[in-house]
Amino acid sequence: MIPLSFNYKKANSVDEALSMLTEDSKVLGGGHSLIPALKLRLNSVETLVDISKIDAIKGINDNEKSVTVGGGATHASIAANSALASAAPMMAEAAHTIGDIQVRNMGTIGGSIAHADPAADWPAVLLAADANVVIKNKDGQREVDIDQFFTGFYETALAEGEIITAIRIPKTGFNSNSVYEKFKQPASRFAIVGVAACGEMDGKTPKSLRIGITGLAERAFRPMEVEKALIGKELNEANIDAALGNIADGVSVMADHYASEKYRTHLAKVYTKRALLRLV
Amino acid sequence: MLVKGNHEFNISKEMLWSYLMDPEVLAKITPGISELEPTGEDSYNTISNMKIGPVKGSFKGKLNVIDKEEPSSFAIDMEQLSKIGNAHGKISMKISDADNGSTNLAFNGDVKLSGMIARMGQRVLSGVANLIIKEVFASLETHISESTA
Amino acid sequence: MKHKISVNINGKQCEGEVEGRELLVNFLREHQSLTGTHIGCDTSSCGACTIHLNGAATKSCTVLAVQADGAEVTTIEGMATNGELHPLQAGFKEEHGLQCGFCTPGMIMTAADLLKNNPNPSEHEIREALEGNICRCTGYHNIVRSIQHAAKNMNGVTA
Amino acid sequence: MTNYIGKSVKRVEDKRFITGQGKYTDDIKIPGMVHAYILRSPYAHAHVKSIDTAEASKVPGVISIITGADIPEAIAGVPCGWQVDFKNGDTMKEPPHPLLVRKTVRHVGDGVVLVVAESKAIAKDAADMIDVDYDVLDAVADPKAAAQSGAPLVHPDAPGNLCFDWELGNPKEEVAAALAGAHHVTELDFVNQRVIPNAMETRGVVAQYDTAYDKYTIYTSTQNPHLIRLLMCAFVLGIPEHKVRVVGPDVGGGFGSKIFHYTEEALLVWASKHLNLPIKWSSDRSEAFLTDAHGRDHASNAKMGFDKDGNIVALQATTYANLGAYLSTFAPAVPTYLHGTLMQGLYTTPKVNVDVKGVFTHTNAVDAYRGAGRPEATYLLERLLDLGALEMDMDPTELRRKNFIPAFDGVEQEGYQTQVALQYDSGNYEPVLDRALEMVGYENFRKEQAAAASSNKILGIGFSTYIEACGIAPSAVVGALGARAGLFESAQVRVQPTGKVSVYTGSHSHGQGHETTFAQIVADRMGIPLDDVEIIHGDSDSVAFGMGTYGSRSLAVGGSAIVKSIDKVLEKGAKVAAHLLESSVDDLDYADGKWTVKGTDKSVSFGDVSLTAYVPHNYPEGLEPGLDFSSFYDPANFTYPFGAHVAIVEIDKETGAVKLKRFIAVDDVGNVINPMIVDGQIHGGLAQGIGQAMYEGALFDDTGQLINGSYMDYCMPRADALPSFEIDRTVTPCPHNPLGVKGAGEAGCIGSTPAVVNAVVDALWKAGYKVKDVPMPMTPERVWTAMQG
Repeated sequence: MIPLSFNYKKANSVDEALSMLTEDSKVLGGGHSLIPALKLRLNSVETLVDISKIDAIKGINDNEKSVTVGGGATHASIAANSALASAAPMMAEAAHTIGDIQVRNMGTIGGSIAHADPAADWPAVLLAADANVVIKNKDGQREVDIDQFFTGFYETALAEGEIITAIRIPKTGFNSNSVYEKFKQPASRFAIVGVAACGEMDGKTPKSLRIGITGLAERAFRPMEVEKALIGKELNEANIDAALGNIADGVSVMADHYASEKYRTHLAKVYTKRALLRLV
Repeated sequence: MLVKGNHEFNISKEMLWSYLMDPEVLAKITPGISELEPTGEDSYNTISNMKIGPVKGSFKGKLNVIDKEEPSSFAIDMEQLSKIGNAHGKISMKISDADNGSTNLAFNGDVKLSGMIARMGQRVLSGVANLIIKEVFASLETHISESTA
Repeated sequence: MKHKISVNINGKQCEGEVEGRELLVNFLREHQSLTGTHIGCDTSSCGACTIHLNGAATKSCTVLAVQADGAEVTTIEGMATNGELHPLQAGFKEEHGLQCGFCTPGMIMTAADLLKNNPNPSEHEIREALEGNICRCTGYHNIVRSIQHAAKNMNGVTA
Repeated sequence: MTNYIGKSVKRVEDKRFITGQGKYTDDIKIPGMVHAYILRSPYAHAHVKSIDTAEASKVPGVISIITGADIPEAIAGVPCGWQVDFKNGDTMKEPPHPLLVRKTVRHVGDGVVLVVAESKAIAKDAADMIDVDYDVLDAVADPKAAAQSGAPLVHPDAPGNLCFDWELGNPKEEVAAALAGAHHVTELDFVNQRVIPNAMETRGVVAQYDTAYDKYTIYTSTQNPHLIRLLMCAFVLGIPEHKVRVVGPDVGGGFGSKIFHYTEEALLVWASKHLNLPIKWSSDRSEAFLTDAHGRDHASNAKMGFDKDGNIVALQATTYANLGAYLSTFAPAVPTYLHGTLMQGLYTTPKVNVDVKGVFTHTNAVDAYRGAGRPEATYLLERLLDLGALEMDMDPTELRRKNFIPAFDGVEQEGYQTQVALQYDSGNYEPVLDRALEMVGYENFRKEQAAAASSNKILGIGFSTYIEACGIAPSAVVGALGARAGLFESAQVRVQPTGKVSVYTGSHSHGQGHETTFAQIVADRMGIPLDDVEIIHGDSDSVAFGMGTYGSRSLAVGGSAIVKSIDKVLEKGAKVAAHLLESSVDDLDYADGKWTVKGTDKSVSFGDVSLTAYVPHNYPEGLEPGLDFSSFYDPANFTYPFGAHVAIVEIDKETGAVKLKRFIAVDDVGNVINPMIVDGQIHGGLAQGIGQAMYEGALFDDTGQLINGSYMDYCMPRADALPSFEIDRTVTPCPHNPLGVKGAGEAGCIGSTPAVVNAVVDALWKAGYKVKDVPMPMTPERVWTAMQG
């Protein structure tokens, strides 16, 4: 397996990378989504701009109000980070479930969310975390609210010629009480359903609640009605069951030979319930 | 890959029919099509570029409009070939009256995939189908609103 | 266009000229004749090609050779030192952790990464750590034993 | 005294594998070697209208582009090595299998164009530029659908897509009558789904033609070098066998899929002479999914009748077996003589009838995969037994005990004659079940299960007591059953002058550890150190002949051939020793590597005798010099391992996810030479059998596309999916081979699959769901759906 020919360009800084990007180029981060597609020749590219050597975007910085995770931070480094472990424990929990050791050592969070695979783990987690995506382009820098970031099937708010340099995870009462529950497709290790949940609790009752679901639909999303129905209500089986009825409202549920629409939807309910019960 | 969907348009059946029978419109609303070259009545050669998530391919193919029953139904018979795989399929279109004077377009078909995309793409096929349907309706809406504006 | 690269492989500086699209695993196998690193799949799933890139277990089929420019690479050929088997290599032999041997180099390289970060893994942790490596011969039973054997020896306790 | 036999000697072959020095086919480089890529059909059924190679041939580095039309008509397709006849005596349909298609492609992956270039990347780049114009035709992938009238035909001369329609056992009417009179009949429709062997090393071939010697050398990842040579020379290319060297170097697993003679082997050999260049082809994994022979793929209906005490009164099994588009080397044997003959199981069933239709479909070939036919038979029997027990509210272990064939050793008591052609060699079935139950803690488990029945995690236990026929050989028997080759084995024991021993075996090791096990036998029998023995295999230029490794035959047949040669060496050695000791052969004892005159301390060592044989200055008159013997061993019967497997599962009621909590296997594989290696074989077999039950299965759509053709979709068990196995064994020696061994390679795979499915059905049934079957692989969704009623 060998890709079609392309030009390889190594960038030493984000600015250099931005200057190298052209219409038919792609950014090479960890490469664990892109390289397999290129090898199978399901995808081809004229120029590959390698940002995997830019140290400036690999770090994880603990700031006063947020933890800033570099776009080039690997899943492994996120899993091992102590600041995130206390600010948003679901980050480490989710990181541990991505791919395998080797994939976690190379794959990056920025690459993953730019790719926006509908069954990837990070989108669900970042939606729950109320993260912000820091994006650089030739004109400067912008921040996109995660709720506006995943726009469709493999589609994001990232425009051509832009690079994700960081993700900000706010330090909040809800993020510090957060979990990730995943039902794995056993061959690919992607999520058939993955549910990230976080909430600031008053006893057994959430004062705030955010849920991110991946794998179920063509993009990761927040089941807003479920969140709304449960804020201020005790998180017990009966209340959760009552709230889960419309978990898939407004999204088109995916199906494959591992999980039909009906079963996937059922799994989403089971896993959301499991995640929510762990918040208590 | 089952392709099924419907959408209501705020124009008459006849208007919708005439849009759909216009090769230029057809080219515009079919995802990825960059060229639609008539080869006979209701027959076209097509060139299209698809870029969905990790997959990108250039397809060459044929598209025939068949089983025409003006203004209520027709079908598209198509064959799209590429190095990453091929798509053969027939999609039936039904145009019917809906409430408040609008018109319903329903389509239903099965697109058979072969080659690498058939082997590798199963995990996300239903997403692809939904995306294509969405794009078709959205571009048709855009076209209608542009031409009626 | 060809790229000149220089990679430290198993402690030795190796130079080469590669196309941008060339994969690290091909560079190792074809240019350097280090055929101990194997190719078992096309989808980064099987782990047969696992090597260490700057000390971390990595699937060399999913890294471009040019990306390894300036890096340190360890392959299965570099695991034994001065003719002395690495404890994992010894463990695999001692506990019959291999049959056809094809997945073995990748298994050993992944296990080495595990033991570096977790010198005393439980059986459960070992099995989880191997999720990126497929073996079709052993049913993993003796691979787990082999890694346990090595862990004991590396911690200074004889198995 | 034995120093090695019965001991877990560490493997001598491991050193090269753990240090990265194994030499697999893709590791082989020959100076001047070029690379091949095969452009394959994306369609399951189509006519090739035209092939345009103009652009491709302009790619720098392309050496040659070859289509089916370029291959001489005189070159036949690859042949089938086994003939099965219709019930009415007609010969099976045997359509040609060309090296590259000329007109019609019959499965996705059928080879259309061979591109040879300076590198694989260039060959692939060029192949991407070839335009093949296809006329796409309707296809059929399912064996039952293919047998219906009106189904698209795979071959015009095989009406109804029927390759053969075959029957074995008691007359159908007798079986039907017995079933009609039964107290209870358990009936199930089964799909034993298609699985993909997925040896971790994909197949590859390196072919070289040497003009100086007019000789071909072929490296191929095969289990069976001599048979490949024979088939290729005699039936495909018509090249002289003595001018062809076939080497099966280190081979990264086979599991059956590398037994067969594949088109790529003959194609590369032909092209290497045609272009006068050494050529390598190595399969990508995506390509392997489409071109390696697959396994299983049966659709069956079976009925088992019981009397009111639970005694089995009759069994009727009807099967549609998918053979794929072309007949692979052993394909017809698998659903017939390796399947129908096992339908007696280890029970005294008085009436058995098996009806099998072999069906062509537009899919790649189906042939032997670990167990080959025996897992399918065992699955059917053991599922019916456990289900019958549930339906009759009997204990599944008691039901089995009631029906076990009583113990027989094959010496004092005769072998057991079944209703389906076989005579079992020796068997003692209760002890394996007893031991398994003891290991499980059966009574305790049933209590735990009852306690968990109303919880969210329900428990189940499943049993499988199996027998298999392996040590695939007796030439006369397999010949009568349709094999077109003898299935003996050869061995040469060549003693070097210094007493070191080189052993040439026709068996082939691709993970089984022959280099160790065989050396243990030689070292023990000859009383010499293990280090003094070298086992050589896999090279047709060194090994006289061989029938390869499959059907758990290496030790029982190949090992026995070695024993025969050792006996000859020692017999001649004794003559030399007698001469040196000035004694008579009858007065000598041989032990610990020396001949001793009985009752004295006068002795001569094996090394001295060896040297004398090659430096025969002081030598028995009339005796030839040298110490080197070949043997061909053709056994009297198959061997019949058996065992009891038990699975314990936990099902998450909310999701249907099944967790295999424990797996207990007690097997009887006869005498054991190396327990460590036998355990390893059992472990590996279990993983594959469990894999079929829980994870694996090729999926074809209705146009014949394989839709899960990568490791992202086709799931094999990974380490975190399996428990540590709990295994033990009993020993019932095989009475008819000198080692008393039966074979261990397939046992794990044969027994385990039904045990796991039975455990899931047991869990559901005992928790109140009257579910008779969950189709394999038992994905969470399938289990969950079964619970929804």
